[in-house]
Amino acid sequence: MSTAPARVKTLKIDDRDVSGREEETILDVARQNRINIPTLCHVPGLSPVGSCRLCLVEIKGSPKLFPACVTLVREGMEVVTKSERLASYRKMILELLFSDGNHICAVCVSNGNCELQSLAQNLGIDSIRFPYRFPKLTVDASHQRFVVDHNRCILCARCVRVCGEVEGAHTWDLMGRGTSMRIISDMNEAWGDSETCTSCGKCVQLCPTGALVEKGKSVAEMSKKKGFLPYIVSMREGRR
Amino acid sequence: MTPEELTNTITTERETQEKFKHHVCVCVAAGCLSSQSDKVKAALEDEIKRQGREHECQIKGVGCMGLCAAGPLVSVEETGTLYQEVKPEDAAEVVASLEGQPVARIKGPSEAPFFTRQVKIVLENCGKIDPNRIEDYLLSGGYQSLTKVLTEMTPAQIIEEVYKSGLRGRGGAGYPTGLKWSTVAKAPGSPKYVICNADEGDPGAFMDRSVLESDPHRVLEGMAIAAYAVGASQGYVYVRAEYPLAIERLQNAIKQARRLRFLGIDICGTTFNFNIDVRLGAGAFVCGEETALIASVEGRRGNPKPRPPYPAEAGLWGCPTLINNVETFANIAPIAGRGGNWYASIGTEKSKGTKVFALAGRVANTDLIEVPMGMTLREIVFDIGGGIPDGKRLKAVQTGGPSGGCIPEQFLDMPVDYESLNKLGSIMGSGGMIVMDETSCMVDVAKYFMEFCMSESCGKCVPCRVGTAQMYDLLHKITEGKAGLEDLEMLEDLCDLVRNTSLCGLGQSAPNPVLSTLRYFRDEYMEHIVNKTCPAGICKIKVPTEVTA
Amino acid sequence: MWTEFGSTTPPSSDTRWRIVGAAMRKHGYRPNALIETLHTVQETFGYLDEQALRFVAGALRVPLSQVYGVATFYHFFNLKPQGRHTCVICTGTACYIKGVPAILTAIEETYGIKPGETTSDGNISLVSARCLGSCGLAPAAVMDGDVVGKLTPLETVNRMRRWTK
Amino acid sequence: MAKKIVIDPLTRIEGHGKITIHVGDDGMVNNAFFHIGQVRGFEKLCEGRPFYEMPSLMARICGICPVSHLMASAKACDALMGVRIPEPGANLRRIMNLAQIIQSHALSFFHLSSPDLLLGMDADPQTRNIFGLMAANPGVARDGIRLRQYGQEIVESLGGKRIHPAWVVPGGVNAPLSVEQRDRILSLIPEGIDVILRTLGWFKRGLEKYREEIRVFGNFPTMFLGMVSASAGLGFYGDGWLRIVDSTGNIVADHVDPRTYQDFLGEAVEPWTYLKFPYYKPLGYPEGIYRVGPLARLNLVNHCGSPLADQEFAEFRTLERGAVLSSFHYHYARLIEILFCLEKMEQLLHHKDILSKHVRAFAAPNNDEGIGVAEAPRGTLIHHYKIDDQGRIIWANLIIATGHNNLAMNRAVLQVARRFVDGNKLQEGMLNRVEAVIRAYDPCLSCSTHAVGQMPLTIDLVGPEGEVLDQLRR
Repeated sequence: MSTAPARVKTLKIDDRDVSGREEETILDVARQNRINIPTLCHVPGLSPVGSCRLCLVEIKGSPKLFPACVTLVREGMEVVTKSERLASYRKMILELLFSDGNHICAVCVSNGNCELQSLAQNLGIDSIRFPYRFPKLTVDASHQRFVVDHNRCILCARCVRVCGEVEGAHTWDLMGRGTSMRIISDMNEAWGDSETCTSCGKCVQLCPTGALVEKGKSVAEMSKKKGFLPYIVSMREGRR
Repeated sequence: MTPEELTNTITTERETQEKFKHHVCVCVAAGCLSSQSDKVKAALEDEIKRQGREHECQIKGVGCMGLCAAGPLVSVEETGTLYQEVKPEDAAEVVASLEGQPVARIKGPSEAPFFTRQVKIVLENCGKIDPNRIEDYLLSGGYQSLTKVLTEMTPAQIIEEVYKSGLRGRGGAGYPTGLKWSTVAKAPGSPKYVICNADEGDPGAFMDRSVLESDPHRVLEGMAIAAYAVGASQGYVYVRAEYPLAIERLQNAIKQARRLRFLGIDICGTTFNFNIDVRLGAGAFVCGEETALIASVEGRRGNPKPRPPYPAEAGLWGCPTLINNVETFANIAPIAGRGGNWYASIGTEKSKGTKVFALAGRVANTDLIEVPMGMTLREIVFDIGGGIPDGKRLKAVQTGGPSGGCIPEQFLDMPVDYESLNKLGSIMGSGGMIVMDETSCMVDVAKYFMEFCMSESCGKCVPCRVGTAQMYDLLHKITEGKAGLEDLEMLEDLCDLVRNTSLCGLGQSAPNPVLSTLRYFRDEYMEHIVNKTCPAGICKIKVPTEVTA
Repeated sequence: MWTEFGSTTPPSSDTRWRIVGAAMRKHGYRPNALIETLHTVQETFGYLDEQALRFVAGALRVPLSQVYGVATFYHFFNLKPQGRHTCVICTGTACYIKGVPAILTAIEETYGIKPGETTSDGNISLVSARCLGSCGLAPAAVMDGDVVGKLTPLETVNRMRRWTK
Repeated sequence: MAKKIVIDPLTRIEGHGKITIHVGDDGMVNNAFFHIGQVRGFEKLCEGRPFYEMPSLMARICGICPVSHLMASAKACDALMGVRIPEPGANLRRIMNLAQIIQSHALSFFHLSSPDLLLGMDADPQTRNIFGLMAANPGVARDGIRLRQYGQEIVESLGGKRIHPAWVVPGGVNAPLSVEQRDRILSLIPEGIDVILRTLGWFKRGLEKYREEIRVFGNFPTMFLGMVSASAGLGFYGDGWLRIVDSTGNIVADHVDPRTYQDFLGEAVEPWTYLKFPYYKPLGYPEGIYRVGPLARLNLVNHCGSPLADQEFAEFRTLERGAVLSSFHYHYARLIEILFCLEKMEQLLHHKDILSKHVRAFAAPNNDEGIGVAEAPRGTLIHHYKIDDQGRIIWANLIIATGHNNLAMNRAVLQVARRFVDGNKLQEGMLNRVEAVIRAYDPCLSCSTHAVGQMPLTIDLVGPEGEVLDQLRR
């Protein structure tokens, strides 16, 4: 790593003059300036994947859209995070997610503490225009402390990343592809039979929906703690 | 191998071959093999032995001659006679006629526009040389470009030649090859890698397969030149596991090239080192996407990553990586040998050189062809392809596979180049060209491609994973006659979403077959939706039984 | 079933493991040789069973879930044994346009199997391929390794009948 | 001329149902049926779900009595966990249950039935509803609306949400009661008692007007079934025992463990309705007819268990020598139960441990089968679950109050139709009485069919050949 001081870039986000270091993303700088850009797959401290596409923003001068979570700031860049076009895309993407799983908030343990739900509320989604696909998915409650409900999984892979990158167990991964993609523990066996799972619960706490939850939580009782991740990450950096 | 050694080897080979009075070539590429060309070859060999003419007749297994549908194909080098649909029983007659008149019964069309209108650069050796023998490749001028580049040119000079040639990536998007090379060359970091994308995933495309089966050394030579140009020492050919023959010949070619020091260390007597390994794909179309391909070469799930960073800067294992496809690399040796200006003299202003197409579907000659850029679709389909069989009318030509579109009859006179195809809502793609006549339902075709995209979607990003599934469901609903106009509106909205928000090229282009059929064949959609009929009679629409009052 | 992680000792005395071992050794037991190794396992054993996946995971030091994830991502890999005979039907565009749907319907009506399925007696597996690259011969199929082209529904089923005698 | 009269959709009841009245050539009623045309869905829906989601999931069966399902379901889950829940938790559940009975009974009596009682069975159907009542008798309408609000407000303040509270959980409740909550609820009770006493007053004074309806509104001998409290008083939370009495008021079975319901309750199926017919096994089908709900409960208990309600109870029991048989008196019993609920709630809120923080027991499932029983406003409610070794539901059976009353409702419809319906000159008021008897049972059809949502009901007039001659939809 070079020891040269990072260069600072100045840019505009939503017509506000802001600045960021050259290795920072649009999302980093926006958050520092309390500009809210929605995202479901991104968690600071985990490698970015750019898969949920909710953080897409416009950059003046380009017809393309850019994922704010992986696009680095550039000098003179003019970023638009809110527009009618973006709002309509974000809504449709959320509607697609709702149509693809079996998300019934009213009976969900994460009701009221769900990132998918609150994003939908923020974007004013009150109905889903796409037909529900009603995949027949299972609930795995074999783990002593946790449950995975594939019906509520949006495949953001936060669990996969935190387990591999932070806990180091790599119990989770994704199997299959396309609409048949699922999260799996070890060799697609019951979570409770996993020999690699340390039961640390990081995956559960980072899951944005009610897909990974603590056992025994009743409806709307599952609220998650996310503060541990920045803590672990900063403690590790401090130790270096 | 030094230039002197090379010359000696060629001379020896030429003398060996010239001992034969007759050279009979039997196609042993996959197309003809599937119609038992290997048995034909064996029968010819037996026949020659039987007649005791082993010393004057050579039977040579060669690569694809193009007319795959008419296989097995046999050609006689000296007379240029081409035989088609040859059976082992024909062997005696063919051998007997070597001195006299050709066997009229199985004689193929050697003077037809099919041959005369083509310009062969990539395919120049295909059907002429034995893909299993490096000597045959050397005799036809093989590895001379590499020798020349390594001994006479600097990396910057060869990049300049490629730049001048105007060659654009033959895998799909048509990115200028010279620019790509110079980016990798300039990128900081080492080692650098060269990858040949031979994961020809487009259904209806088999150009890369034919080249690998017929002339594998040409690809290796192109890769080695590229490696020299960008400063790489390791290369990979990422090839579909579904092409066992191509893999076998490729691996054989690598072994031979190593033996003669066209690969390995101290190549051509210089200090340049470059190795090539084969990596097998495993049935994932998305791995045609550069970042997904890299993930696959690294042994992981073929999930694409957002770009930037581009592979040219951070590719395989985070190192600068050059990725070109088979056809692009196959163009390199001729460009290096004859110069960029020569190549640029072929084709149109913005699309230089030639393009190989796999012409298939409802067309008389379903073949592999190579034509100069700018030839019109009409010339391709009607002159080279021989038109539509059974007196049917052409309806559309699909180019670019699942990422492309359907071009209707009224645009047949447009020149085929990157820009024109884009303007029509399609893409050049890797070169699949499927001809459709009135028996094809365009909604059904759109559904076919959407099914493809849906099941080939890696599933990583939401718009592609779920959007393609929803679009497929909607198209299915339309073909069942159950859709309303609001479904069409939803379909168009989804096209817009998936195209603009998907992570990689697969998703971004997945709506193209729908958009282009909607653009040119909207009336067919309306027939399904409003009148509940399928004009082509493909879709099984159940008419609800009338309820008698 | 738990193979000791990192162990390069094969799970059984089956001599075919030597082929797999050699393939891994050739790649220096590097984790990135996973796909190449899986190809070797499938070529050797016909499919990827759990035992093999666990062994490969351990020997290449790739997490179990990642091995499973890779094996299921690529459609070329089979996690179940295939039938004694295999019919690979090409569903490429050219073949589709020239009538593959009718061929698949005929096979389903005769043997009750769809692409990806094996007859209940384990005799025939039906597989669909994205494109065999034999578009000139459309509609095409690979029947027990032989490419056959210009098929009709009747001819396809007739060829398969020879396997059931 | 023979006819079949179909009332479809039935109005002012909860859910979707249909009544078919068959009339002969003479215009006389031959037969009558009460159908449910909706499929049961919930038992299938919950398969594969973790058991601790059941209370909230089951509460979705019904928008009117979600709390009853919460209670029965949570108790079934307690049984799966094998825990005895802390007493303060049980008391808090009881309070919520009582509040919900108040609001449900108020809805049934004031909103659905009092227009018939105050405006007359033959009044113009356009105004014979809560709005007409508001114009004609604003005091009563206001009382009804207020009383229902009390119930809703209490449920809401306890559970956080009016309709589908998630506060009741397996093992107890998920938050203790605050002082503010307790005081707020207590402050509502006196006015509620005023309202219900006032209502009882005018209702009893008006009974004379409905002598004929009382005589034929499902007035026939049946048994009565329900849970009684440990002291044989009213016990809605259902932790006492089951008692069954016959039409003369004699106890047929007592101290019955409700978990053995399968031993003495059978379920018969008829092809013309989705609603099953539970019957008392020892007597067989259809002789084993019994009734549940407010009327049944007051016929079963020795006393109510609160001072004012006990006075009213004593008066009620003088209506007849044995059990009170006329289904018209469901209304009467309902009002007394409201009074009891208010008083009982007050008692519980003054309990010394009511503010305790110890309101929930935690446990993994310890049994693979669990049964929970509660008295819903409409009668005994049974939830019965089986789970796999991971705690996922593999089987569920629900017996709902409206189901218990199915046989009795059918017989009541026939009785009323025979008395009032003349197929020769069909009048709206006749059909209204047919509906009114159904309303007396306050059936909850969304519950009993376990269909999601609520739909109305129709009446068909059917001739001997089965042809629909007339249809009534409003």
